[in-house]
Amino acid sequence: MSHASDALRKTPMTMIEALRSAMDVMLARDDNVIVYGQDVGYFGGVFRCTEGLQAKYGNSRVFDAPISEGGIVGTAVGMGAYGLRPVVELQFADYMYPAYDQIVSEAARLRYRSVGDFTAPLTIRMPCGGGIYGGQTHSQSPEALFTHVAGLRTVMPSNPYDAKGLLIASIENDDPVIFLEPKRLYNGPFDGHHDKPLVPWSKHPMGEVPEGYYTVPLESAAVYRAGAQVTVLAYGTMVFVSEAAALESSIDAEIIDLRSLWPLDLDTIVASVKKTGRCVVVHEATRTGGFGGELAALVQEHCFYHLETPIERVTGWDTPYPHAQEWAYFPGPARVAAALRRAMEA
Amino acid sequence: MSHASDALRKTPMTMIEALRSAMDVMLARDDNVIVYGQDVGYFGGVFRCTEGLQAKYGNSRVFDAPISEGGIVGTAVGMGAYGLRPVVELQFADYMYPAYDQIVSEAARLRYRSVGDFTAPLTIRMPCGGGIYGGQTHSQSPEALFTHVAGLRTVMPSNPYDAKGLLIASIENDDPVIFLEPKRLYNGPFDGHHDKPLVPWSKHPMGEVPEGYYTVPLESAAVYRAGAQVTVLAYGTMVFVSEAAALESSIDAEIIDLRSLWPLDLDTIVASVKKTGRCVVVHEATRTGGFGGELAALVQEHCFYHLETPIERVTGWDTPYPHAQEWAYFPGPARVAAALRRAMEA
Amino acid sequence: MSRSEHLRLHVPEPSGRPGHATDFSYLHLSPAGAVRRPPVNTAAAATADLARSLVRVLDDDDKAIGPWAPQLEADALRRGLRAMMKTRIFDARMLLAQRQKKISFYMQCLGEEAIAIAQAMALEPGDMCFPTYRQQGLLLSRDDIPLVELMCQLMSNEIDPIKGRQLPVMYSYKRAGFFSVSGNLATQFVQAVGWGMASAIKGDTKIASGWIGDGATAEADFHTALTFAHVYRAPVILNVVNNQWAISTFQAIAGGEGTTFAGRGVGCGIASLRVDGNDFLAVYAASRWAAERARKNLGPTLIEWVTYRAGAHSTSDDPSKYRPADDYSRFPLGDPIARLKQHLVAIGAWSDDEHERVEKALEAEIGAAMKEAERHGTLADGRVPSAASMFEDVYKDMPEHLRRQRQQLGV
Amino acid sequence: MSRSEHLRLHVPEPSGRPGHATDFSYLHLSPAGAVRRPPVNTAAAATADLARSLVRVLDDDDKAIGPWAPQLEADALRRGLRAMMKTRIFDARMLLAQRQKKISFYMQCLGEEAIAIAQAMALEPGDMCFPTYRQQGLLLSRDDIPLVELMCQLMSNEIDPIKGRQLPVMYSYKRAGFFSVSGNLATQFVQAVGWGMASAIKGDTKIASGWIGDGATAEADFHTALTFAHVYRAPVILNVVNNQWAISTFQAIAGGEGTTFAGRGVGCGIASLRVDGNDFLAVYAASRWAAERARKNLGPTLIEWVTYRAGAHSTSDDPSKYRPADDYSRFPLGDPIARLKQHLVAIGAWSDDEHERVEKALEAEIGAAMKEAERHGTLADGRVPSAASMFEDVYKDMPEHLRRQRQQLGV
Ligand SMILES: Cc1ncc(C[n+]2csc(CCOP(=O)(O)OP(=O)(O)O)c2C)c(N)n1
Ligand SMILES: Cc1ncc(C[n+]2csc(CCOP(=O)(O)OP(=O)(O)O)c2C)c(N)n1
Ligand SMILES: [Mg+2]
Ligand SMILES: [Mg+2]
Repeated sequence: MSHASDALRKTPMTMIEALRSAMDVMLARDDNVIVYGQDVGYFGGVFRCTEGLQAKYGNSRVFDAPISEGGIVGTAVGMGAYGLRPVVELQFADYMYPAYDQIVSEAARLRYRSVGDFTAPLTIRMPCGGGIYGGQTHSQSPEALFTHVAGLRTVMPSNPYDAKGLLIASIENDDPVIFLEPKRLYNGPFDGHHDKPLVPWSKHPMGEVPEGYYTVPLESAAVYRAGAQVTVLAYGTMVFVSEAAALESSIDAEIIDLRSLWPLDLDTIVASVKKTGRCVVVHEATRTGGFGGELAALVQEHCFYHLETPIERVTGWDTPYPHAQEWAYFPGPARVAAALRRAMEA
Repeated sequence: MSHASDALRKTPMTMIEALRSAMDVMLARDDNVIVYGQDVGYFGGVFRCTEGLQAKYGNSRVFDAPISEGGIVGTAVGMGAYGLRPVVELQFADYMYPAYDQIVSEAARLRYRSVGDFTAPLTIRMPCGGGIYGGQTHSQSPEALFTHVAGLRTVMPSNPYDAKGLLIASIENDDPVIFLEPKRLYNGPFDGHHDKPLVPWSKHPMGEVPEGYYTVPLESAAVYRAGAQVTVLAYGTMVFVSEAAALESSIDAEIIDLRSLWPLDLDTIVASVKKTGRCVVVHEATRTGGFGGELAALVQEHCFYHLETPIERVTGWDTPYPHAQEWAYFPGPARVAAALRRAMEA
Repeated sequence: MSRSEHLRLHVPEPSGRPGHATDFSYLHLSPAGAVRRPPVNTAAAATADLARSLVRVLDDDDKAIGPWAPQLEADALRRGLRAMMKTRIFDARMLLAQRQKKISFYMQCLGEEAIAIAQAMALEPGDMCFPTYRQQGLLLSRDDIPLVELMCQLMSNEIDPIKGRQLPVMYSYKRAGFFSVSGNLATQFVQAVGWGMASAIKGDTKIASGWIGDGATAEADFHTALTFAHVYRAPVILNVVNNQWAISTFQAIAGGEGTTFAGRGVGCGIASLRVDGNDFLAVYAASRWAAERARKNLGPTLIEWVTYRAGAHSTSDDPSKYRPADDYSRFPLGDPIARLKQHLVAIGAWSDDEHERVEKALEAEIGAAMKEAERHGTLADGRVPSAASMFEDVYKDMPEHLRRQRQQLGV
Repeated sequence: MSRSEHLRLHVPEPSGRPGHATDFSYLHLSPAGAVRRPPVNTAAAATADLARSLVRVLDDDDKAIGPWAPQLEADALRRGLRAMMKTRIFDARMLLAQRQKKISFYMQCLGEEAIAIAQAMALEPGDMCFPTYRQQGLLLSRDDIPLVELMCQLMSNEIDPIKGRQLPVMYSYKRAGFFSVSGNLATQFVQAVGWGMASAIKGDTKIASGWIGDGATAEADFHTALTFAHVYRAPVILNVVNNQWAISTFQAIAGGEGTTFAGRGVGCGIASLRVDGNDFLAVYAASRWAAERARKNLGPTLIEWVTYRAGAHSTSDDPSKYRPADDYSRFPLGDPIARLKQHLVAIGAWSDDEHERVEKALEAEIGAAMKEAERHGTLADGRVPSAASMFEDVYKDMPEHLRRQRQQLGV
């Protein structure tokens, strides 16, 4: 991780505070950064990520938008072409579909089709994932719908430190970045044991966040937990679920927190799988066509002769995200542990 | 393949004629079938797939729609809820994005969220794929954006016989079906040798099509070419490209034409790979996050201990589909043959 | 042309914020009885004035006046009043249940009860509504939907008719002409048009009614619905419930500044009305007018209902953070229940005593229903539909891969 | 209410079809000079009449009359005429090249030349247009864009400035205020609004101009653009080119029946005009009016340009299949080039001789440019940008996976 200064004072922050701090830092550093989205202005966002920013930077730099995800991204593409660096919020990742055309056909392709004449250096933030009884329209993890699109960067932090550093790096990046925020992690790490009390970020080392400017580089994964027996590829909430599964199964798993989903830090993955010879991929999204399929395909392409057992995928089921059966849907530690055990067999 | 009657007279048809014939048969058999889309009415569609149908069935059963893919699918969902069976055309798969919300959030989930109270038995036809110098907005293969969505069926025929039988099966199916038509195959099989003259369907056995009603069942793959050395998983245009590659490389490939991408006929795939021990996946879509990743993941999950070499993927590159460099982008026989050879190494 | 002026971004603001009372003059009201009522076969373009003014029937003396005053029997009015009261009491009871953690989430329609209920009375059996999450009045105005069943949906319990699949309030009642509520805003508006088109294609007589909030009109599907409804003259009522707010966002951010939502209809070639949504009689009369147009092949009608979201957006929201806490008490169109009640009293068809009696009876009925519903469990106590049922209804017939997944889950 | 009537689907039809001449009375024209010209600070709602009538300047005697007649020097008019002639000749030459298989596809703007060209003259350097594929006039009216460069784009050859990545006509010219043309309809309309918002956020003086066809107004992004433009009073001109057709689809299927596209603007709170798009002077005057509004922080203006797509939709289209082959000859607004020419002749500023001389010179210039461009190859002869360049510009910096893919391709 590249710090502007190690002397930066650190403070405990929730992921919400860390994200807000990232936007605050960038609004202050760069006049071309602006922030808008539904309810993000006066009110500060339904998850409070932009609280106070309008008061601080004025309502032509931080403002409410109509309920039109397509308009939010479409205007942002135009602003990007002008030279601004819009950071927009879509209220839930589940509501990104009306913006999908502007994201895929426009933001992702603008640089290419104009040979760099026009670019769309947007950051599109959206809370994703389940675990909050949100039902099928407040729980989705649509990352695979972005990783398939050439020209996009897709990022998902798992903790406040990374969230701030990655968000700053995303805002500074000249490509359009899809910034997925696992909302179940906003207030604390979550290992899938929904019946246990919430652990706040203040109790977790990654909840210590520098107050000023720093970045966590894109395209770089973190080895969240070193291990020898099996490689776990995870991101977002699943990092903590995997950690719990490793502990509970007493399998010495190496957990890689991908952080940048695409472009991907393949080297870190390949090095780990070549070492362990086993691999489990975990994500919350629907299984079929999920990003796990790509990861499994890549791992077998690059590590075929090192693999001892089939690559396991632990994912959400191929159903909409149900409301009442949330914990039967959510890929919790028991399911991950079972996959770790299967990966260790034979 | 299930024929209503083997006595049905067969006629040579292009894929366009076969598709038209499927709609004609279904418009005649079922009053609840209606057909609409951009330019499909008086004019008969930019690819002529609906030519003559408005004159035959009247303009409240076959009609033009505004240029609003979202409206076409959204109204179709409402019509489905009423009890109709709309068959809609999106002019190019590249233009499905404005309809994506209605497809994913509505058509695909309606049965689930209403416990079958309301359903959306739509068929959404769209021409896909390149090879016609269409540039980045007339060449896309977005199948992976549908196969990731629980509740959808995704189908892609590779020849007139299957096109008609699958389209009838799709229209009769009570789930929403995404029906992708490889436009490069509309008028003849195409093996990727763009400099050779067009071979018409009348010269191909699968261009012989029964005039009346029959179906090709969904969820069933076809072994397009039996072989012993390596299994090729392909669909649409890539079936013919793979055939050319097998011939040119003299590798005895078993080519499976998936036909139904999802839900998938996994048994046919697994049986073949267990037999050959090698597997090459071919698709025209962008590689990363493409349906090939899912196929590779599934094959290694189900055939790990039978695989001799890594599963190869031959795909479009991770760029938009360029206009002038079309043949460098298109996964042609040379690239497939190289993959077959790599799969045979070791 | 002078180029010296610097451009600036205009960001609309509400006239009130916490600590600063709202100036409601932005609403541009018309007096009761003042707006003309054209014949139903009037041309869309000729409704431009109706889309700017405000159809009202009940005047300040609780009388029903003017051309829009409907010929409704006192009995029907009493039924309407009772349905509004039932809805309000139901909402209050469910809010309590949410605070007691018996349901995970709730959305009330406080202050907007007249709209869904009077329109329900103006529709015919077989018509289909495509509601948002704030039209519970459509269901609560009926006698054939048991309260217990609604509550079981809200609690996602063992006998939840939609098997725990959806958030509370996302009901689906085909038999009551109530389309499955979507969490994605605006999508249903187009579907309503499609349903109406289907009815027309089949030569049927049933019409559709689509519902959308002021905020959600900014979504693409609003435009799409208007376009398709206009082009094919779909038999549909297009209801825009302008309750001034979309969560924390004032209606001007959806485009209400200096124009009306009804005006958008006229622009698209759709006959449009702007109506006092807190005036039960006006809602009934306008709905009836629109329904008749639809049934006579005269095409769609867009109606903007001017009302106020008196409560929080949902149980996750605290409106005192973004608007004056007492805003509703100043809203010039008052309370729909109080207004209809006063009218009934004024025409001698109701009394405070009767009102109190009905209120008590409804409270008891709803309380009893809740007790009964709770017997079947709540989300919190884990007595929810089976995990196995989660794999059903994704497709009509369960495909192999879902069977495998169900097996893997071991249920 | 009678329920006996059976519903039926209304599907709009054009008044003409092959073998049956069009009745153009559906257009509702106003006489030249008849429509008022309000001050630029007029309220959006007060433009309702302007959105229904038709602003025209050139009368049947080729005179410029009425309040919209602009004060343009003869020299400027001659420049406009020349640019229109150049565009038409360019189009004709490129159609020929397509038939000769030197370019893969082409789209002409025959009959619509006045719109882009007169508006280009009404804009200032630094303003940004977000065009569709039929505004080549914006480029051809300029002197700083070499014809050869345009032709190289059309031929996707070795020196195509956008490296063969896009279909012919999908130009991108930031330096000429011409945004990269998208193959996806309507997306650029919202982006224009965003660009205008950005200019306002920065306190700049530049304005945006968005372009869309009648057919594409049915797309969601049209509504979205209007909503955002209205809400934030974006400095943008929203141009709707109503050329009556969208491929084979008559404008009524996009919602033009019984209303106008300009009317949609008024409904959204946007000042709107409906203007004779084949009248160069009217186009210039209306564009100027809208630009001034934008520059004075008075917000967006929507202009519907009434015109006719005289040619085929594209080289893949044959319009005689769906409309009378001689339809254009009956179109009541005539030919923009002929009309401006006649006006110039009438005011003594032009002659048939001069006209012919310019025509010849332009033909020669364009012919020579084509020869020069062909020296750099064509798509058909394979002298196209390198395959390696296909992997560039996907991201700012090429990521590892694209390097690997490029290597795999062996280029
Ligand atoms: C596509 C989409 N975007 C955003 C949301 C989040 N959301 C839910 S309700 C709401 C406000 C809607 O306001 P309005 O349409 O005025 O209806 P009201 O709540 O006032 O009845 C928002 C933004 C959503 N559900 N769907
Ligand atoms: C999203 C999308 N849908 C469909 C198309 C296919 N298409 C290209 S041009 C066209 C007609 C557009 O008509 P109009 O907007 O009136 O413009 P005109 O061609 O008349 O200038 C259509 C349907 C497309 N390019 N993009
Ligand atoms: Mg509202
Ligand atoms: Mg047009």
